[in-house]
Amino acid sequence: MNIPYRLILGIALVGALLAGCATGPSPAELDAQAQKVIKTSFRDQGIVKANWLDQDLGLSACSSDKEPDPATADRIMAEALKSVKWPTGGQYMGDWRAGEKLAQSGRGMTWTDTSLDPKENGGNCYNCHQIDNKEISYGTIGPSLWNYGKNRGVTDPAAPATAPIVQYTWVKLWNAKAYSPCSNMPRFGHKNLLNEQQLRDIMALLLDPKSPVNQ
Amino acid sequence: MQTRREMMARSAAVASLLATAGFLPMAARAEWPKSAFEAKNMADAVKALGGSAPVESKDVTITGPDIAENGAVVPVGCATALPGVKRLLLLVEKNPSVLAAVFNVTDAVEANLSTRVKMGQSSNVFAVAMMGDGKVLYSVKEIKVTLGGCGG
Amino acid sequence: MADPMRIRAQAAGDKTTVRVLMSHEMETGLRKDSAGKVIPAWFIQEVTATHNGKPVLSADWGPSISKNPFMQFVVKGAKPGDKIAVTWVDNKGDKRTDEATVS
Amino acid sequence: MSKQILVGVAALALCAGVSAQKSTADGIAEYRKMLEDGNPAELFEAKGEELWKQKRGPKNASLEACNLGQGPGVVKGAFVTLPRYFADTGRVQDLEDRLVTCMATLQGFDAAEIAKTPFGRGEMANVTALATWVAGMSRGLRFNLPQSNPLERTSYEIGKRAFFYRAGSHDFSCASCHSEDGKRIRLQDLPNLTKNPGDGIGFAAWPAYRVSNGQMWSMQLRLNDCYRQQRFPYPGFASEVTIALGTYMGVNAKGAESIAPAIKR
Repeated sequence: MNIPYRLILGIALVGALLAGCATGPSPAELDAQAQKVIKTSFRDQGIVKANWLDQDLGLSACSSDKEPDPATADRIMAEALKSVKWPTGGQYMGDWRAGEKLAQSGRGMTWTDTSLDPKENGGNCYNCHQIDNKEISYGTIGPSLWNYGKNRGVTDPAAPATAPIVQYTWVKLWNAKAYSPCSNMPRFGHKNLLNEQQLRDIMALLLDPKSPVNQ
Repeated sequence: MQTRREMMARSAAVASLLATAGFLPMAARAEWPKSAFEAKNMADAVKALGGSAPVESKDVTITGPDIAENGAVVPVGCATALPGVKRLLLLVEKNPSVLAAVFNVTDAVEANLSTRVKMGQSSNVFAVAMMGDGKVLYSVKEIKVTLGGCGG
Repeated sequence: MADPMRIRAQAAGDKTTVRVLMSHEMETGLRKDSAGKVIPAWFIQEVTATHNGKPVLSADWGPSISKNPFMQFVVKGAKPGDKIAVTWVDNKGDKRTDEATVS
Repeated sequence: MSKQILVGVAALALCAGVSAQKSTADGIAEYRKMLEDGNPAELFEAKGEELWKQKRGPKNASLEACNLGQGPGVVKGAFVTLPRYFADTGRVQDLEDRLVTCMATLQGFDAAEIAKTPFGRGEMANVTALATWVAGMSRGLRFNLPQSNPLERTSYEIGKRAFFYRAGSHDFSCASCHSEDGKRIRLQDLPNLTKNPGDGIGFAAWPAYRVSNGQMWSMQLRLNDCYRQQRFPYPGFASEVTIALGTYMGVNAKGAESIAPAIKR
């Protein structure tokens, strides 16, 4: 039986070999069929429209169990970084209390919601991250953000020395794909999921030395 | 195991049997104790049921999880090994309706009952035993209710 | 007509553990529907249990009992073949009785 | 977990966090254990069994001649082989889609009308109850979906591609939450559905009674609500994408023991 051997070889090398020993449709044909199935299986419902299925470069390149090639990855990150809007008047920090409320809320943008206004949305943060360690109900898809500012030595978010970490955090919230092409994190600023003030409030939750996150 | 059709046919017969037998607990209680279910704390609920001031006691046990993954269904139980218990109560301190259940027990059942309650938030949960001699004993347990799911 | 209960009555020695599941909304009267209208209270208020026709337990419930309620109790002296019947009555006057045989 | 412990060793504060977390996990495990005895799904199983045997619909017939893939009227063992290819309809069908086919052909119901009915209402609620009972009849059996028909293999491949398809306002795919071991959303463990997540986990646990809203959730409703929270548009009932995802997860679950209908947060 040399079929398993050929299969292993196919996986180890390239898709072309694998296609050579498959009996059904080729991977490319399956890709096309899958696209068609996805397009025909969904419909508009409430605020959510069927065209939400459309993908940009980053999404289509990150829609398999394989990483995009390095050139594509670089392009995704460069485009993401270019998309970032910096806060008006260089004001990065809001109210950590409002930030905590946003972090707790997973609401918004589903077909049972009624408004596309970011004011109606939560940040979903605790779904994936530990933040204030007093909240025991937190997810683990993303890294822990407990002591986020403290661990990075932020004692005064306005001090010039902390500018790089403050700006990095803003970019991460605005468009996380600037640093990781297939990041699981929603692009809160870029996709208008949260407005500038809401992003400031989450910035404060993470970076304000008075925030419970940094105690 | 009988089929449900049989069960349904029987239910009417059972109901009429209970009616003709003069179902004692129902007759004795007259009606649902509305004022007890409207009480805002344990002492008032017990008072509305004709009981004295409750005293904490190790002889009453309250069972339940330390943490509930969802407040909509929280398994709780109340029990006592003391003889002469007439009623067992379950109460959730921070619920709009504090009193959840009153169990009127007889000698034919153990003073050990379980059910499931809703909890709007983390709260103390009380098990109360109202005794034949007029004593009212209770025990308390804190149950934490966590936020679950994506929240969308 | 309300859906049937599920009653399991299992004897071990001279004790029979009875587990009852009831099909009921147990609406508190505090919730609102999507249009903002209060959903009226609708919950089981009284539960009674008999062993071979003899009343052994009664309960008064409030709206804090969970939807599709569960109740467990232990009947002394019940033997396999005995009948355990449970009846509930809700605040709208609907009622339902079901019976199980102790196994 | 081992990674967490390593980090914990490096920072005392985190170490304390890990042990606190462990007691939370224990508490939740205890809570789940307490709920197992007396799963309200039983109420729906009973209703489903009655619906299967009852003469209903325009043709006043029962579903007892329905072929779920194991021959007419054979219910036991059917659940752990679905979705599969059916020659009479010429397509791969999951349990609910197949039940609707039987309700249409045997009882004379309008399949398109049922598919349009919201979950929990009318005949759709009956489909869910039927699916709950049929699933329960395979309790303890192990998943073994057939992949001999080319359309079954295509369904798997399409399901896999749909699983990784990222879109919607939040850029999520099924894989965003379900492609790694040991992850959670809030306190809910997330099964890794790209492989066999184990006995009674993931595909081997649905239909399930949902404690949070007191509803019986079929696999179609489970997928529907996943897509809602994924911020995707609305997947049609038994649409090709939902059946392909069922095939993908079901084939991956090969050998896993079914505990459906389960009880879930």
